[in-house]
Amino acid sequence: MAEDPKAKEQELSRRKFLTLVGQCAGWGGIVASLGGVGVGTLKYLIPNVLYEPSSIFKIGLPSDYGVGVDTRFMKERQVWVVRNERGMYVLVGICRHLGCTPNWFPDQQRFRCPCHGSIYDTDGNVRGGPAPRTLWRSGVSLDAVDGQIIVNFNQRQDPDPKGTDEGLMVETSLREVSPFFLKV
Amino acid sequence: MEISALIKNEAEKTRSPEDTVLVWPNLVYIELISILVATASLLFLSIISPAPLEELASADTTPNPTKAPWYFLGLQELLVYFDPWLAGVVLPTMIIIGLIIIPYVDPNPNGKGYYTFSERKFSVAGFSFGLGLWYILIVIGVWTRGLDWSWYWPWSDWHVHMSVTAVKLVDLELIFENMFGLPKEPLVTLGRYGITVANLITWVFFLGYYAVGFTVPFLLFRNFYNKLGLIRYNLVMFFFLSMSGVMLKMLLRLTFNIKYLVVTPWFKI
Amino acid sequence: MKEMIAKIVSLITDNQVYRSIFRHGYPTTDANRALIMFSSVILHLHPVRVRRGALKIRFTWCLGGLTFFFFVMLAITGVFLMFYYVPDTRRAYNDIKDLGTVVYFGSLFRNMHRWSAHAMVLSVWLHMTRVFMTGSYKPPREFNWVVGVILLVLTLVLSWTGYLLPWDQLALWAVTVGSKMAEAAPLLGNAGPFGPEIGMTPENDIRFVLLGGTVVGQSALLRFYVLHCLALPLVSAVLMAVHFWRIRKDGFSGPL
Amino acid sequence: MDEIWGYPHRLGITLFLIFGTALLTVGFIGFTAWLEQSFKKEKIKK
Repeated sequence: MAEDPKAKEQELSRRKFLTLVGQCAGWGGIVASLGGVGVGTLKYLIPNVLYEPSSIFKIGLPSDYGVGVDTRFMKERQVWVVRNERGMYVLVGICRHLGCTPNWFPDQQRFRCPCHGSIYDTDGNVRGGPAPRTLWRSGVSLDAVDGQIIVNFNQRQDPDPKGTDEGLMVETSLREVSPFFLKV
Repeated sequence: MEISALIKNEAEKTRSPEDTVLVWPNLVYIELISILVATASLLFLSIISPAPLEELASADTTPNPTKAPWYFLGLQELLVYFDPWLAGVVLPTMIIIGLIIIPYVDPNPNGKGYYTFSERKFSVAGFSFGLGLWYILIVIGVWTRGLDWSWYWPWSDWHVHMSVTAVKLVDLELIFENMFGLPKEPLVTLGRYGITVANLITWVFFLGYYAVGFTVPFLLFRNFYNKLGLIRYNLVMFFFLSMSGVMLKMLLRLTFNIKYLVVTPWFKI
Repeated sequence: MKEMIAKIVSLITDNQVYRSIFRHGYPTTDANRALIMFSSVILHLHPVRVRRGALKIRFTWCLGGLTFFFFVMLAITGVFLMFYYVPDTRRAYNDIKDLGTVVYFGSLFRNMHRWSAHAMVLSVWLHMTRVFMTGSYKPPREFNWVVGVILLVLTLVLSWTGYLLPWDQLALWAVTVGSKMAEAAPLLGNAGPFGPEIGMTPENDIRFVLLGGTVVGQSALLRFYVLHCLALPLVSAVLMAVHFWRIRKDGFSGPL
Repeated sequence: MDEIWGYPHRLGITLFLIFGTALLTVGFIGFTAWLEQSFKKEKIKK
């Protein structure tokens, strides 16, 4: 009995198709499970609970601070509290270059970083060195009950600075806005 | 690699007994002696120069200066001239990728298995330049950087802060603006990015460096291009120009006080 | 006298136990010198014969072998150090101090570990330079060069992770600076180009994954400890096996 | 920038960088060339 060549061809193409489907399913399964393992590993490496000091903390009453840079919370919380004629703000003591801790030089009225020599003024503007952006300012608010200043360390103001002849600057009016500035 | 090549290689390796010697004792003894010398040197160094241990770690004071281990000081020195995303991430990645692709972009069949400069001048010179730059940056980082990461000569007093003369670092954009009196108002604004005329000119300069760098060897050294082919040529030129660009940017900073060549709100080069 | 020595030797060698360990005589004849290469797992990294040129010290400077030797040295001294070291921010610093003051030979092992690490970094670089200058990466050895570059990077990372463990000022700030670079990675870091635009913050970016927190603290110390003592050496060892196996298959690229 | 991120020895740094790099580069090339020659001589001697 002679086979119908057309049927044979159909049979062949069906087999080809099924093989293809099988291969796609197989390889797809392998890729999908590898992807799943990858995502799972990444998720595993990101901790859900941090055993670190709280990033929201109180630093006392506004009346505790006079005009100028106050370093009393530097050791414990890595922040400088600054008061000018208009109000108060909190500078984060982390150099924007590579995260070293700058030192405050009251005689020069400058923060200077020991790692690569970045220099900041009391507004946080970059007056020299390789720092690419201005110092962060933390979010601040007043506690409704006891009137203390609450600092939110990880809420950070980071405006785009402009290169000028003086250094990398941000207009003061742009920085002195809520919630990064207290008019007290 | 194909099997035939493997076999050919195997045959080549055991070509004739006269050219070869037994590994035991010839090679094994060389290895033994070099291991003994290395162990002795390590012991000697360990005794005369113990590992340092500074004060307990504390986040509120940064030692001045803070130095990475010596083999990273080249990168740390680059951080003076480039932003962290470039010096700390992009440039190291490019160095690694550049090293990895070397065997694939070097079609020169000469100089396999013997020292030669005369038969592969460009590759040896290019590699030497990269190494030279890498090592000189390490030398600078280890021996000339002191307090505040300032430059100290061996004969300077390393205990006093450098009194530093006033130097202004400016962006290339500003230099153009002031030199030609270009308008400070942006032509076009893309989100946070206000593109001024001066800004456009800096882009032309930056991209022009690569454009000229790619074109000139193509026009003048066609033979070089033909040997490499389109893809290899572009890869080689890209990495070579970037390597030279690092040097150039450092020199521009030193001679003209240029802080950034190109400025955008998201990244600066 | 001579007879007595021969008798003692045969007493040691002519038994089932000795022959089960060493399957051939002492390598004083060519046949035994070949056999020792086949039957020893360490020696069989080598072929039985090499070309004369491969022995020239001026050609290889023994650098690849020395790098491997330093790695072995680091593994041995590292294991010794681990007996006394606890990766806890409250203990680590004192443990290192103890190693230097109250443990017999503690400071020697620590110093050896440190110098071997420096030596390994240096010899890896020089080995790479040598391989480039002799063109030994050319076909068919291209991929082995790639493996070598990865091993070079692993060596540097191993060294960097080890830097944190003493938990002194040097350690903390070298790693703070290093991890800030991770933060500046384009797209993946919260301070890098386009990082904030796609939602990177200090609490979900690549630095956070690396350190297991927002600051270099306890979880970072533990992570670096595990990477330094376990994960990275394992990966390196596997890649070294590939590296050596390939050299063995492709042969030395030596002259002559 | 009234102060200080300056380069008190700017010319010195620039020259150090240029000549240091050049010296090392020439050194690496020279060493390779020297090794090339020394191996060539050996071949002839044999």
